[in-house]
Amino acid sequence: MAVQTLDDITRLTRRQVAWRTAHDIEDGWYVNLGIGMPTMCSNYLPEDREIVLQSENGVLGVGPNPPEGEEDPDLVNASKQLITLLKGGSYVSHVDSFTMIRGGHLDLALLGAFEVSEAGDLANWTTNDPKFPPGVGGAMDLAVGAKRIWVLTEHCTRQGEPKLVKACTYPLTAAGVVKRVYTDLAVLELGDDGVVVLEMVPGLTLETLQAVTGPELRLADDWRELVAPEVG
Amino acid sequence: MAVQTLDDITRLTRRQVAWRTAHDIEDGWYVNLGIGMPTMCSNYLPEDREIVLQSENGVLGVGPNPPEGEEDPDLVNASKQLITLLKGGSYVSHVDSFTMIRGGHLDLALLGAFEVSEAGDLANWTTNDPKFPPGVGGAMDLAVGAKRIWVLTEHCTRQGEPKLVKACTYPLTAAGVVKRVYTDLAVLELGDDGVVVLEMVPGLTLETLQAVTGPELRLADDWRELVAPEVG
Amino acid sequence: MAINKIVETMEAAVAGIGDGATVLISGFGNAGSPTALCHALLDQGARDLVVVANNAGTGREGLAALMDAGRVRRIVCSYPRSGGSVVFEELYLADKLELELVPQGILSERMRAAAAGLGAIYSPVGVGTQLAEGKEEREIDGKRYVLEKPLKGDLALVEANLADRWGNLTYAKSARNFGPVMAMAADVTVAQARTIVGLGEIDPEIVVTPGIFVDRVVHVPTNAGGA
Amino acid sequence: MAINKIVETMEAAVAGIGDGATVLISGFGNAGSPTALCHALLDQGARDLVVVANNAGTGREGLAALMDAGRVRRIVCSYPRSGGSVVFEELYLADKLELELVPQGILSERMRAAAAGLGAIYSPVGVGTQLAEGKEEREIDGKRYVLEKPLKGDLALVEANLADRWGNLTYAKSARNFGPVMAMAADVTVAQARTIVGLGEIDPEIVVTPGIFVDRVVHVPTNAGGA
Repeated sequence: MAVQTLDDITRLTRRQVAWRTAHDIEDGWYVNLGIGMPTMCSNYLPEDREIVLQSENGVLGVGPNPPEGEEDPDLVNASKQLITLLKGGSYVSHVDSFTMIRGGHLDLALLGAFEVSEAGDLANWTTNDPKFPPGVGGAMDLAVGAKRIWVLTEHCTRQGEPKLVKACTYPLTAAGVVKRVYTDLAVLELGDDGVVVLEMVPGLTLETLQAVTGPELRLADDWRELVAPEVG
Repeated sequence: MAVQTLDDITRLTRRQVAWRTAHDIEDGWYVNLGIGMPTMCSNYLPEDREIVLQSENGVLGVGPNPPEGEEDPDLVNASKQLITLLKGGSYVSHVDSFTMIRGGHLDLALLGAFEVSEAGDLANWTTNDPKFPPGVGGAMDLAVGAKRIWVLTEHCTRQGEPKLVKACTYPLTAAGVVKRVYTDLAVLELGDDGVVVLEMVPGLTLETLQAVTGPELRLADDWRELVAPEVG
Repeated sequence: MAINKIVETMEAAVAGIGDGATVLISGFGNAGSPTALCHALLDQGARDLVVVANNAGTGREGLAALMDAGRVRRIVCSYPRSGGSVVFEELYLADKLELELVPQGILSERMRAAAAGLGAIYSPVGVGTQLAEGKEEREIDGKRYVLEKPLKGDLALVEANLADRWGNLTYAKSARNFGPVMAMAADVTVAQARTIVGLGEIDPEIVVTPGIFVDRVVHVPTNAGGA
Repeated sequence: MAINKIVETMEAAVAGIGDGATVLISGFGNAGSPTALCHALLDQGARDLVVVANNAGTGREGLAALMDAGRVRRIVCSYPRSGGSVVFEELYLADKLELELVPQGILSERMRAAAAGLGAIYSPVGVGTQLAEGKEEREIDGKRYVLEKPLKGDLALVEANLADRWGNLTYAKSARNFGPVMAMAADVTVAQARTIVGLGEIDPEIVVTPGIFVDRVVHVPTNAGGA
């Protein structure tokens, strides 16, 4: 039997990673969604849960995208996308918004990453490429302030290199903060037991996943298949 | 001719001291009034000036006392007296109120005093008497935060001792902050030139005033009589 | 499921508070004092409390009742003695209550530091005075400051005007005072609200304390300045 | 006499700003950007400015226009590069603009520290990272913090919704963002307001920025998200 390669595997789409993550957000949580895949999670929150989304520019209770013709340029999220406000939502100043964030009042922040280390170190703000002026935004505040940090990311870079590494090579956003990583191949938990695989996409073996992952992986006893529906 | 004594002199009433002080508050100033004589100044603000009174519990734009029957227990000043709010006034949180105070946003704070030293040191919060539990309130914040500190006080203690002293004997509220003192005998300015008498009540001589004042006094070239009307 | 922070009884409002808790109690004099919640805490029975409040209670109601029953070990406040603070004065002079006196603006600023996740702040207030004794002092850009530590509550009790099931709050006039900062600075924040309204009935522009800072809301129809 | 902070011209709104001034400019992306005031500052002519803003402008309008005209020496911001930040990118890559990158929450927190008269704050953000290099680090109660200095403006330009002659302001939805803290943190604060109302027409409970923090108000009827 030939050795499995990733070419044999159907990866999740970015939307499916967002869908999968959204289903782990618990009822009643206050959650900040970072730019990119994290923001996409807002489309897939389970309807039987009331989850309050915070946007660091000063919106608590972010609602779905506005219907065409009802966009309001005064109502944007931190990605500068046009949004709506849920009933029960409120507008707050930037200082009060980051009081929520830094003061430990958010249950969860979902962030993107260039790299995550096995110790939970996060690098997501700069590659030190002189051609790209750096931008940090609220990432460092969120990374140290929220009660939980989960990362959504492709499992590998475009060059096929692992993004989950033994030690970050890019400048850190914060050390030891990431507790969970959702990728297009797996759901992984970072903790005292090292990196534990909770879920893998159908057909993927631990060996194949290990080959594109820096730290040593351990399969959870109760691991499951990571199956996501087609989501639009 | 007999030597003048204070018994020969008509002192200002507390209301007159408040009246006199109020007339030095400039148009457009933001002003905090401490407990006691300072609070009485609100009754004597010149009508041709728009002066915004701040109360540190969180009211900007304090108005006159409410008419009988229209008192609102939710609307009090820092002395816990029932007040009203002027048009243009607003309610703010305690933190925002002290942001105004500590951040140098008030033009003036009027305070009472146990003692004021010639260097402008202020002692107004405790006499260290074990029978009287100390209370500081907002005095220390106001003393270091407002752009100007003026003190309203009787010139002497009940025992006839000077309250304007060479060096404070009571615990300090703040060092070097008092710029002007309004008493029932005089208006005095504290500065690099020492203590300068700007005004004295009719008939009072510098010698008599000096006898009840700790630091050496100098009479301003343009000193005036301190005359206040009967005020109710 | 829906978020519903409204509890039906005073008992539920203060359930689970342990002995030794630090309790932030809003109000400036009577305005904004959560009197009913203080009595609920009295009934609940927690002892050895550290109370943070601007004043030390008046009469024998509310905070004063808690102190009178011997439940308060220490009070952190700016102005304990005022008209009617009889219980405080009795206990203090009998050496039965510890007092930590804090300049009023630093009282709220230290709570804000806790709310905002700061480790400490350099304050210009009280430098060189008796109240700064034992505190680290430092000169920054030519001015002297003292180091002040965050002040965090296990519990905050606040008095609000409107509230909804998400815990959004507004306040009534100067009864706002310490409510917003205390709500942000405690692990568990409980609001007694004069009126409960439906979700969405509070204009999102006028919410003063967003629900994220509030854990429980209980309806206490009248307050009338804390009385 | 009456307090009247309303000025009739854009010229009067930004009069007296000197070269080298530190200018706080509100807005998050386009929402809340005081575009008209930026153009007034361009016309006014001040040079060598230090600008504090969350983003570094988009297109060639507003803040971007100021930068494009070579008036900005240094920008202090959290997220300079975003859709349409063409002027910033040109200047930065040509080494014609200094960049001080600050974590977003610390940007507003440092301005708040200035507004509140604090000497410095210990922040948990960025500890051990490139952005904390050269900053004093300290352990407090088992957690590491970096010392952050206050960030004060000579001038703040903010975009408001309602304003009155005392300078009381409200904001429009998420256009609030940096307006309140910047208004508090500058020596001179100028607001462009979409609607000027009579004194007393803004409910005292919903004033977001009290007039004490505002020096001048100029009427700029439409904003439409900064465009």
